[in-house]
Amino acid sequence: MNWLLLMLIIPFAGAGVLALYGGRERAPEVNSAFSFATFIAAAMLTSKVIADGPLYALERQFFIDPLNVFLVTLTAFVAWTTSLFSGPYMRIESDHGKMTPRRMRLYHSMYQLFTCAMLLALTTNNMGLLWVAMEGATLATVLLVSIYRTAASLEAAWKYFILCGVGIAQALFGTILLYLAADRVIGAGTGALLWTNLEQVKTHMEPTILSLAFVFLLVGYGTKVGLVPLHNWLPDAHAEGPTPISAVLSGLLLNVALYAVLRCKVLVDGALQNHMAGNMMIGFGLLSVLIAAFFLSRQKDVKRMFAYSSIEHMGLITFAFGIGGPIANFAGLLHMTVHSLIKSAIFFAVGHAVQKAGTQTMSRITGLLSISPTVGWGLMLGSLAILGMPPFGVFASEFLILTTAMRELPWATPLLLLALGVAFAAVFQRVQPMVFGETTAKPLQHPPALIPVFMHLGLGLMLGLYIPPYLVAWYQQAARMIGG
Amino acid sequence: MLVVLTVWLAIGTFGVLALHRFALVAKVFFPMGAAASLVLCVAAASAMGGAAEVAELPFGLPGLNFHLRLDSLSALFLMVLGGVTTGVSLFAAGYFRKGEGTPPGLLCLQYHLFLASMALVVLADDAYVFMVMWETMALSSFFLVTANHRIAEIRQAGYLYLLLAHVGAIAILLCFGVLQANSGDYTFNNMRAQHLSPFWASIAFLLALFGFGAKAGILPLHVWLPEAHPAAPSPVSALMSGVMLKTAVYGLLRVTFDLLSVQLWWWGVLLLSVGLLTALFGVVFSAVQVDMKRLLAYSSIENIGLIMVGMGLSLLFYAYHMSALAALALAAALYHVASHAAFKSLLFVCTGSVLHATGERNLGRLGGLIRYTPWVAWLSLIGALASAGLPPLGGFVSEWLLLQSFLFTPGLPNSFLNMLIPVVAAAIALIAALAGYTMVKFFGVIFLGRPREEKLAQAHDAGTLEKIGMLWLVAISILLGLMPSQILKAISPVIKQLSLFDLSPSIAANAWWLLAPISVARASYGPVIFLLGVAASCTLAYILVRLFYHGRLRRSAPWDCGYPLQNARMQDTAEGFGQPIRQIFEPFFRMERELPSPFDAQPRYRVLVEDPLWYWLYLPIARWVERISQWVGMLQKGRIAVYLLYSFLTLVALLLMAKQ
Amino acid sequence: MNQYGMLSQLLDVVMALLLAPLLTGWLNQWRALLQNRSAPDLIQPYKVLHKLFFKESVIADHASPLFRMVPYLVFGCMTLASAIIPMLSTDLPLAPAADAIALVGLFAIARTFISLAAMDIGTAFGSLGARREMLIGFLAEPALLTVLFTSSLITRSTSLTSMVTSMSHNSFAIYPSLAFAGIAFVMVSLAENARIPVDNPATHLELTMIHEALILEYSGRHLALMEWAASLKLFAYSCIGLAIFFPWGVSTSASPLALMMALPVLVVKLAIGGALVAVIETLSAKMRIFRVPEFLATAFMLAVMGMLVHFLLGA
Amino acid sequence: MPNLVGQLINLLASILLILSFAMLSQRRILSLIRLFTFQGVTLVAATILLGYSTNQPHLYYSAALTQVLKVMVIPTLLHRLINHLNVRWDTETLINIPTTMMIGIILVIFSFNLAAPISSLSTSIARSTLGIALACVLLSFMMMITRAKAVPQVIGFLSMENGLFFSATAAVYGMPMVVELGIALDVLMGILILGVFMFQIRERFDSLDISHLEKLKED
Repeated sequence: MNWLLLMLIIPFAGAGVLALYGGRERAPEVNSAFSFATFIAAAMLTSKVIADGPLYALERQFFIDPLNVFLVTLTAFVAWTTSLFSGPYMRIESDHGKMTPRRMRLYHSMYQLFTCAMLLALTTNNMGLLWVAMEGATLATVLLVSIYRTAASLEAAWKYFILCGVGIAQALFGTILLYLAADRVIGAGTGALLWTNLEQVKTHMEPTILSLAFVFLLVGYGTKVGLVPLHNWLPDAHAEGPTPISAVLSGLLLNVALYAVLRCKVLVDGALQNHMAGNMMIGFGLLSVLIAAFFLSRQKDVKRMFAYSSIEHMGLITFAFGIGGPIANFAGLLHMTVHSLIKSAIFFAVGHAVQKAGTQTMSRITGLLSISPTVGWGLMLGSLAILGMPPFGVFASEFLILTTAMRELPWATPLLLLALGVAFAAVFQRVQPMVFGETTAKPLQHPPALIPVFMHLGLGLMLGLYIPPYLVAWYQQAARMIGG
Repeated sequence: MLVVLTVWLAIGTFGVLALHRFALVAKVFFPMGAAASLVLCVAAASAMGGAAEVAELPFGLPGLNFHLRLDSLSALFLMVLGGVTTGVSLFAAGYFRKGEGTPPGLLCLQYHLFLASMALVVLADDAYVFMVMWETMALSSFFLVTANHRIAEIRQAGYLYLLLAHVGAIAILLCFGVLQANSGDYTFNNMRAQHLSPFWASIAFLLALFGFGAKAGILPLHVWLPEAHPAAPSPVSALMSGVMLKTAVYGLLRVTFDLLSVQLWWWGVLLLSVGLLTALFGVVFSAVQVDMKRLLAYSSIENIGLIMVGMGLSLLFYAYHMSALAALALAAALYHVASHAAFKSLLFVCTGSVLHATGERNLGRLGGLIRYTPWVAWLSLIGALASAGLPPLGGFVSEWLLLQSFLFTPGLPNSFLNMLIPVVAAAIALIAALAGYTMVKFFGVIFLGRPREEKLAQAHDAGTLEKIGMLWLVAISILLGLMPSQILKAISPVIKQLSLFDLSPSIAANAWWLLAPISVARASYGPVIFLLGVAASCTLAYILVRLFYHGRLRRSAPWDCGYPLQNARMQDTAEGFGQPIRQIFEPFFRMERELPSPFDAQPRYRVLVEDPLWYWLYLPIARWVERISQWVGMLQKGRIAVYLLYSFLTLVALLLMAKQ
Repeated sequence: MNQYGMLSQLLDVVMALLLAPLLTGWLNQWRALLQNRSAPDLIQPYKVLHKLFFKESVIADHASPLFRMVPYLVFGCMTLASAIIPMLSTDLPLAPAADAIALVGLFAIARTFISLAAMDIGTAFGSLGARREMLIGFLAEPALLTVLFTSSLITRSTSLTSMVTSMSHNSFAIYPSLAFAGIAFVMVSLAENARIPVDNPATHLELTMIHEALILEYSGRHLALMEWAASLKLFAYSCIGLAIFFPWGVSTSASPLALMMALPVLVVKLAIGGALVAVIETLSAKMRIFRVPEFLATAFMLAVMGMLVHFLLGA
Repeated sequence: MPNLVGQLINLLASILLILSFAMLSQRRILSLIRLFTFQGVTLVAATILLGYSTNQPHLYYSAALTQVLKVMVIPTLLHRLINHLNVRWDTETLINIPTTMMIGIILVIFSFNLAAPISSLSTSIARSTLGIALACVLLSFMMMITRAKAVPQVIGFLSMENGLFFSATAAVYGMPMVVELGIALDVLMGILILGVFMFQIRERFDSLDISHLEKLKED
């Protein structure tokens, strides 16, 4: 059985089924079931990769290599846990009258479609299809962001749509240029867009074209990554959409976009034989970390704040890949993994906290620990983890990034020190009174699904202390592949 | 060693399982933890001087397991840790009460995690495990500090603490980044092998100084200390002050003496001056405090300053290859590490008992407790005397050694330094004397005189476990005071390891009761004889007075100077006791005073002494951050056209860049 | 160490204990003389001590054991101090137990306990005295240490006996640094021993008293011990000063003959010193309590200057 | 013959550019839609011409797809949309038209300059039009920036898509078919979603003026 195709088909089928029956009472469970099936397929796929190594499917149109295998598993996993969280969460939202059965239908269907698009983007070998899948993921999430139909959510979705649409159009132009360059070496046809083929001939491709192509691709996919100054859609979309969507946006979509950038970077580095791509990424990364840190220190809305935190972390990862080299790349990949685990866990906790307090304004959420210790500890530990407190995995990657930067780019380290300090001060100052102190929140009708929170935190903790050897092997191979 | 750590972690886990079963946690788990501490202390002592033991745990980053290494330096700090925590854990067993903040089981987890992480920091042999444990230590202690998180000040204190700890940790991390010299190998062994240029070595040193300084509380990174210590439960304050600050000392020692292959003389001068300023600042502020735990916190700052002075001096000598003197100064610093750990944790647990007995931290509402809580009072008297640096207790030995190392300065090759060092010695003398002042205030105002509040008469003495804990710490303090030559001989492997000079022959050359690090003719100190001398003359005087005269005694009301309306509130207050210091060191403080006028119907006097650094340094930084984030906020004004313009301009700019 | 050493040690202590009140009496005589008063008896202090020992001791109702303990402790400290200061001979078996720094520590213990005892009663005067005493202490102590540092830098030792030995056996040399140190030492001694201009040992005026405020609550044998300890302190300070600045005449061996020689020399030196103190006391006026820190800070500065001069001039 | 085709294609490219400029300066929504349709027609013509001259059948499919989507479906949808929403009125731009045009000219020069080295590398007979395609993309971008209403912004977006399509066709004779189909699907989905969206926006704000969409910001 071809697990890869199965993994893509299940969510697609799920989207269809849920488009019809997604408004029913048990739909959240069905949604989770589909996600779980996807995850099982992904897990089987992974185990096969562990056993047999990289593999291809459908005439090399799809492939699994060390760079995407862990992302695939991660995506399927987080999509599944988020669907677990989303069940009770959306039920409560319906009880509050924010969701109707029709909207539930749309929500569940788009959720599956979004998963499908992301998995497609990750597994496709075709740079053109990658673009299509990214666009598809955008469209699906636009609908998800606007699902409450409030003024704010519409505005957020509109901005999201326009900004990402324009961005992704740039990426298409970049892809065309890439094709143009490949055309000269490989010849026209589908083969010229296959990443594996491009990778083999990367040193022969025309540097002038590829440097321009990379600019378009970077600006295009970078918009989706949320790099400053292309990030403006991100906080709005995170804050106004349903929390499960914020979780997958932050945890998965940003990763996938960054993954696309990485794929392009490999080709460009091969063609250019200089550090242009890396330098641009360093610039974007630093700018994102710095600006996001200062943005963090002026937030009032909890989801918005964690959205900026995602920008900060994406900046850090981009910075790491910009530096390049085995250690920084390794750290970047690790950071991608851990960030998506932890950040989605935070959003789960935040989601319930917001429901309990009835507001997203942080100053009005207090004392979570006294009303629900699990939500409180989840939020507290998650925030500390995302701020780079060991023994969570974020620290491990920050450790590697900073120590490498200290010798590779010493001038950047004071900026990073400043940004991390400001970010810590900002986030922690706001999270602490939310968790500690006297409470104003009330209990919920449905028991919150907090197992995912601690599952994610547990994994994040594990990655800080122990990384499974095959994961290490993937990271190392991928890091070598990314080069730098 | 690892067994002890595992036991601690296991206790912590059990604690979580028994989340709300208070009796089990307090009466079983904490004493078990104390027993483990004792084992740790003994194990460390046996490892002292032996060959370094290495272990690798299958955790950590790929290619970088957790490397642990137990050498003499680690063993020394583990001994301090084990010794102090034995007492503090016993005390804690009796201290924690039901129903305050964090559930007891969780507290138990955090507490033992804190202990284990401190031990692992000291044992770490690669940068990663060091950093992980360093931050775990900060984190677990943060949760302990904020155990009673319903109080806003405590949250604020915890916040400040964790923030500074984190920023410091990043600096340490960057320091390791320099040390690994781009080799990608984070083991300490590799770092030792790297030869850094003086420039990079200096960067590493400065980063280490900043990072460890933030934890140790050197000026101007001390601000968290006087906030966090009062906020924390007393056993936790005791551990933080007594042990955790020492891990920062350990880190600085490890980096400068062990990992760095180059030492520059100006590092020593820098450390010396920073230490001196810190000590002076700490003691002056400590003298004017009215909150007993804040007073102790500032006193900790002072002592850390003294330790830094010793280290700085040692570094200076070391850089000039005067290893004998370097060894002496280092001995002073290390001795102070141990003695401060003992007496400061003792004092903190004593304040804990006072707090439990009275519910009061403000010196202005205490007094006369020696009559109600004699155990606590007499035991803390020992602590206070040690803290004041009086012979024959532990604090004096280290001050004595420190002053000796100053006085034995033979001409350094730098005439400026030759002038500087005696002045520093004089300043140290001043600091020591001020510490005495502070401790008289501390002890006198809390325990002596008449109770300033009615309710103090109901104060109860410490419980059995608490008493045992305190007695243990007192025993350590006394031992450190009376057995300096034994102890120095025991820790001489550490000194040898760092300064490459062995003090033990010159110590061993004398009788066991005599401490003479160079020779008897130059300087010597025999605390046992000293104590016996005083005790003998006291006893003799007592016996002779009884023999020749009598022992008749009559009690009556004290003399009121003809003013019968005097009451307990008219005793000198803590503010009053600090008044001369406020006057003499006025430029140090930022004061708000409210003086009564002669015409006031109800005269009020109020004085608020604040840390000026807060206003000179921290608030401006906060303001700048706020201002920058205002500017940054302008970037995002909600207009989609502007956002598109950003993308457009970015695109154009990058295209221009790519074209070149 | 030999039996002569033990003998000299014993002699040292006993002589200090016996002569200390005499020095106080001598000083009072001189003061009276200089102030045109008729002087009390030279042995008046002995009479006072005897009378006090004989009297019943009255203590406050709520005085703690600490309060009763302190006189003995202070007395013990002063006794030990006089045991380690080379007064007659430098061959003192106890001397290695405490060098100059430990000696200052010893004085500090005494001061600390006196202050604590004063605070124990909980009257306004006691704590006021304690505060003032500690104020003087924290300024005087570093100054005294610095003075001792200067001489120990010259003699390259902090052991008092070695200092005296090397000072008295060096060929006669003028140390400008010691001049500074000497002035500082005199100022510190005046302050520490509650003499004018810092304190007036003869009044009980609330606004100015320091030492008397501390021992206000003591009576009977306790007061006697305190007074005796105060005389001992004055004696010890004088001997330190003599040992450091005028070490000639102190015997370096413990042979009875040498000790016999040293005793008259010491008595003469003390007599001159006591008279000089009386002269200073008469010439200067009691200063306001707020000026005391300035006075002591000056002493401290002078001492530091002395040390710097030592480094500058190498002498 | 190839020469003539090349010239024709260059002509069509110039028409595209002129249309882009026209759209940049056009205030009326109806005219904008009309111009957009013309753009589509021009694209179709260029694609067919290229397909014919290079004998690449897949370009015909591509042309057909464009015809259906960009000449027929999308303009119809847009027409119905503005009829429903009743927004035929003039739109005001955020920057005045002459300034916009000036900037537009600078952009054109810039993109020619940028594309020149690449065009010389391409084997396509339409290679010299790459600069024009890039200019179209950037001009549409510009248009999106300067418009204050939702519908013109969307048209700008679609016109950018046209520019991209043209560049793909001109430079590399179109993308592989799978990709082409995917892109078309995405565009269609996008426009549908946009339509739904605009109704919702209209419903919420009683206007399609995007200045209403400025509530989410840092304050």
